[in-house]
Amino acid sequence: MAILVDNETRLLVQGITGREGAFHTQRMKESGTNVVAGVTPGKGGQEYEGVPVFNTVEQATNETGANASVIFVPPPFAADAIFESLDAGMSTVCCITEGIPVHDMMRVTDYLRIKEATLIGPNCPGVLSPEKANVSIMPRDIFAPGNVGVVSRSGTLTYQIVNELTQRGIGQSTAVGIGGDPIIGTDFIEILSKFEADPETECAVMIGEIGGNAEQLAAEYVRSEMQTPVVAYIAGFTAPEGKTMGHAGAIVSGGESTAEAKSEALRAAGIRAATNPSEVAELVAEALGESS
Amino acid sequence: MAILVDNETRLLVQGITGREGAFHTQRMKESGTNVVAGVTPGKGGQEYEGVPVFNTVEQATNETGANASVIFVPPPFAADAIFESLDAGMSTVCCITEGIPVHDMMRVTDYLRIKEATLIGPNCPGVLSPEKANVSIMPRDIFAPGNVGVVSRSGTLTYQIVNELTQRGIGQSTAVGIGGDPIIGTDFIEILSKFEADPETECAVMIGEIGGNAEQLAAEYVRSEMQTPVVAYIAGFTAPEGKTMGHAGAIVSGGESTAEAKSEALRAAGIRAATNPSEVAELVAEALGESS
Amino acid sequence: MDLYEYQGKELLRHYGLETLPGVVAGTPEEARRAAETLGGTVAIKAQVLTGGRGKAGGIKVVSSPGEAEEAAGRILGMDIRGHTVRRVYVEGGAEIDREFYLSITVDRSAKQPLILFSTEGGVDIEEVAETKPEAIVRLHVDPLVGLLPYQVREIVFAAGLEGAAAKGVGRTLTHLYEAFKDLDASLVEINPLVVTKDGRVLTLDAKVTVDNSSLYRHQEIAALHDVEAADPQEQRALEVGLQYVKLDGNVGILGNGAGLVMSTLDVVAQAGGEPANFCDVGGGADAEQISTALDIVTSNEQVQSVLFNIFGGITRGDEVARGLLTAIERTGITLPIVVRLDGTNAEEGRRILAENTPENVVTEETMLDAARRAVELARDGGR
Amino acid sequence: MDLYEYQGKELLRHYGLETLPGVVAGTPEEARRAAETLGGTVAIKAQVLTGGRGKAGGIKVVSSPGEAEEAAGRILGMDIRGHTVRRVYVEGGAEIDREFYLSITVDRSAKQPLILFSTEGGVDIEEVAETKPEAIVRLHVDPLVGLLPYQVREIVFAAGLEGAAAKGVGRTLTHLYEAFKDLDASLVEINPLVVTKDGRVLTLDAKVTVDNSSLYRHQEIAALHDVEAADPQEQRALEVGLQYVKLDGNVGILGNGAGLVMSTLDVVAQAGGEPANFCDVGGGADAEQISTALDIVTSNEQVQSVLFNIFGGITRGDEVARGLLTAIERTGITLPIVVRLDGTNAEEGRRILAENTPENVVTEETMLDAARRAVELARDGGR
Repeated sequence: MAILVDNETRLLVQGITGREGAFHTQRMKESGTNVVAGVTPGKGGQEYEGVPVFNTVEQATNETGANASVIFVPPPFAADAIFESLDAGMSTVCCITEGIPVHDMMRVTDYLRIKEATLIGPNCPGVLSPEKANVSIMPRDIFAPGNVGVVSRSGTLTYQIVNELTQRGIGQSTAVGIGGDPIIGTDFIEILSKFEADPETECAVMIGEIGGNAEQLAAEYVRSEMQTPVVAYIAGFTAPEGKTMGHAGAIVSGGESTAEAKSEALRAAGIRAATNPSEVAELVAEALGESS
Repeated sequence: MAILVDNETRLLVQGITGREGAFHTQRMKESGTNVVAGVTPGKGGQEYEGVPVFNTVEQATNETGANASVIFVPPPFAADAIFESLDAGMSTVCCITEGIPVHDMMRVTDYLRIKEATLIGPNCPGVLSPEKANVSIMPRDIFAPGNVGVVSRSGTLTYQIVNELTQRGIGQSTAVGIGGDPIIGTDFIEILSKFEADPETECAVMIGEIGGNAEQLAAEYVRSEMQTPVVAYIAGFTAPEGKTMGHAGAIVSGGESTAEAKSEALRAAGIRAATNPSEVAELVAEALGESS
Repeated sequence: MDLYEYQGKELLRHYGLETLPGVVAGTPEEARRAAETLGGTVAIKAQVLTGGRGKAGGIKVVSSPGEAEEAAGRILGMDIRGHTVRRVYVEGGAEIDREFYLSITVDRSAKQPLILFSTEGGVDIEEVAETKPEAIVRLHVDPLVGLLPYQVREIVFAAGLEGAAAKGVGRTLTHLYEAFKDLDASLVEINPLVVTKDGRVLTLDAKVTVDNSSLYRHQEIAALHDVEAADPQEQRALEVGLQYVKLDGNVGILGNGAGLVMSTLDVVAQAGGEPANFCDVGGGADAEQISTALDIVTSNEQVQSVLFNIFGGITRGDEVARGLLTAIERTGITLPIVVRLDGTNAEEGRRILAENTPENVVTEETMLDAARRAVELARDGGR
Repeated sequence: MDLYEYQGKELLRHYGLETLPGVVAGTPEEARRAAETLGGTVAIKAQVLTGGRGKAGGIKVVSSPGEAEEAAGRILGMDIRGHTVRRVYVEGGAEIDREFYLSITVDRSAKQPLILFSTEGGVDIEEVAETKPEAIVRLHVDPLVGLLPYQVREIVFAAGLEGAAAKGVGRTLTHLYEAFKDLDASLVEINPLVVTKDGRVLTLDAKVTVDNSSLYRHQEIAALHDVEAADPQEQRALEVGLQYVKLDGNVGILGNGAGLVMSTLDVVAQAGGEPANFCDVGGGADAEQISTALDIVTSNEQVQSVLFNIFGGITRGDEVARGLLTAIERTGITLPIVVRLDGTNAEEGRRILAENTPENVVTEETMLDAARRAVELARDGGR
């Protein structure tokens, strides 16, 4: 098993004829992903890399049975693309696009509450279940199939850590990049709960960073709800404080959003917290050893 | 048992100090309803008929534990009052107000999808569970406790039929006036499903009228999902056709919205359909006789 | 509230919809001058709050001011489905390439706005809906989210449009949705929406219905209400918050609540009678309203008896009884009135009536009995 | 993008918020003239994109044009938390009765706008939040529904306001939410919002931050970007779509993705080094961007070695390698550069580097090794 995407995934690529869309469609296909359709308004009827292109997601879904989509359209049109996928009944929507206005995303996530879909991102690397489906821009060569679930706010840091895992002979069930934007579709907790429910996932890795309090909330969730061991890593111990105007931000987060504060919260919740990417792989090996 | 309102109901009256609000608060209290709070912005701190008045629903709920509300505020402010009750966590919201703009109600019912509350109305007589709770403007004297659930689009016609039932010695579990407006919070089907789930309700009476196709949809639901016998009555066999401009309405309803068409759909679904209010009581007696 | 074509177009223009130039005319002479001003071929279109004017001869295309005057002379005063034509709209011409149907209405079941679009415009769209339903694209809009760009594209692509026509129709739909929302419309319908040979997208006809309940926040639209076009009795009823409808029989019906009134009509018919009219006094009617309602119902000369059927919820029996007595006293009505009173404060109402019963008033216990009695009395001739 | 007080107020005025009259001045002479025009008591307020200017002496209340000139002379050129004051805002006075705190921001966890209101305005609100949290009213707004009238009432009643002040604060909140939404703001903060003795509700200070991602649809706001106030290197990086931050150590860091860059900083610190700066080339960086990034990082005189840490996703290893070679060629950089390349097309990238390795470039297999090597080289002194 895996979470979110697997052998049943019938993928649709929104923005398939754009530069990034085209490049990654090819790579996702090479990873064995079942890419059934592409959408670019006005280019319906064409074919791209053997994938039929449609004008609208609805049309593409009706004709190909697509059940997941990945979005590469430019920021001004990306929220609309997400709405389109949600309304067409996709179960997983993965938005790679970086730079979507925060207010657009608040509207999208509000709407998401009445949908049963999972939105990953935006501004994320996507989701990859090794040797099952690659709905991402992640470099597939660093992955290996296995039992560790990875969830991360950061793209390249995920690659770094997955790479360390694979080099140690530890494979992954699914890796999910949830994205680093202020407003994202799916938070740590939702992904962790999916890993918890996945019989194949024997250990979860959570990769966080400074800012917000998502890691603290996740720590509380892990403590109270999870049986699966969790290894965490937080980046940004030496990063300079972000400059934000006004006081509202500090009042809202209601606590420290530093890497120290986050690591402390993780440890207090009994989570193994690594201090650098290489240590993550060590702690995972340790956790897997204990649990087996 | 009963549906929607019962002995556990702790009622809040929005617009308690207005003419209608005041009159019916008194009557609801006289029916033994546990009216715990009233809300009229700017009159917080006062008392009305022994009921404490608050400025906001949230405040009222926090201090009195109200779990249901009934709304008597004027049309321009009624949608806002519904939002306020929904956000304060009411499980049942009953909006008596007539004349709320349709676009306001579309926004409300859209929002309702993310809430677990049941909105009854607007432009409805409310909900009454005899000798348990009266969250309505219905004349309680005509009711008697019993096992027949009544659901109706029409206010006065409900009274007429409940009266006939009571005079025949047939009591009611709960009577629900869902309202006659184009956009209402709760349709026949949702109420019928509650009656179906209520062990006390042994027969359901559905009172419809011309316009729309809610009765046909309900008939289909009764046919496929309900064990409880249903008796129906549709008013408007001799009513003149409503004048509507344009063709969109006819295309949307996609079929006849006449009383004949509705009655036919009901009979085709195996529902006992009465031709006048008195016959309803006869058919209910028949249905109860069969089921017992 | 239904708007005339010219009023609807005026409103839609504010939202960016393109129409042809046009002038309203109340006389043939005005129509001639309008045609002179507009120049070239013009259409003379009857302004009535109903459909089917084309088939009824309410639209003529003419090519000179003289013909315009003549056509207007024929159309003005015409009766179209019970509506008298009192104004025509004189509108410029266009070279039409394609015709579409576009509307937005409120879908009661889905509780959302519904867009209907068809490339089979300009014809009987209800027939298209029946015989060729796939020719009509249906699209719901989430009222909180609003119309999304992808939805506009869905319509445009489904219609097989490209280039300027696609852009124009897309823009029209976007603007029409804004209008629908801002105006609190329950219907905006454009049939036909046309693409001209020079690529413009024009609103050739417009039906706009604004939700009556929203008129308090649309004073400028409320002011458009055409008092002259309304039935004088219906108008009088409306002004005091009552609903009155004229029918063809001889039993006048007064009741509270649409459902009970409709049911009363049915029961009267089952008793072998025919309703002459009905007046719904609604919820919370007071003595003054009851009095006016009785006055309106009995002002119809065909009425031979009145059936007064009240089941009180908000409406209180005592006020009903007082209203009835006041009305009888004021108007000196001698027609037989059958009263059936139940519900809130009914007992007190019945007591008031019993103490002061005028000769022409009889009371009945049940709705069925009251209907039978009223039908009987009407048959005997009340006047 | 952060806006200066005077810019924020200008925008908020368009939404109906009331402010005092004010004039921006770049010189003491301009401040004197502004004070003459405004008359009476005026405040001279440093315009800087940071908080705490009051404590730093950046605000002076004066009662004559001469004093205004003198105060402006002292404030202009002042350094407030690393920001040089280049403009002051000369603002009229008011008789303050009460002070409130009002802000709307984006709550990441709730994914909704959050309104914060406190009657304890004009003071250190973060301290209030810690010591007296019940003094701050918090209210989320559903972004699709928008701010509802009942929510405005909740704020107003919670503040214990009545009469004109209640109306004024309510109206201010309603307008502020409109502004927040329309302007794509991530923060609008008014501290203090004051009620004057004559009952007016005034925005006395305004902090407005507009979401950078939305600037494409707010050209007029984007144009307010103060190029002068930005670090020249940061500015240069921004112009080509890179993020650059200056720090204090001696290892220059180049990486892709905020997470990997932050982790690189941490690992460098763990290896006993200190980052001099960092540049995030983001996703999909091409040869041109890599080249500019290297140029910017090495332009810092403190940099003794460069750590080049790329793990390719969208960023492709071959382009990175080519960018690096181009940059070295163009700039003639001789500083030691430690390269660690992994991910998409990394193999090809490593091949390109291996074929053309300049003398000062060394490659390492792992991030940890690369960090250690860079720290070592920096310690040895690269320049």
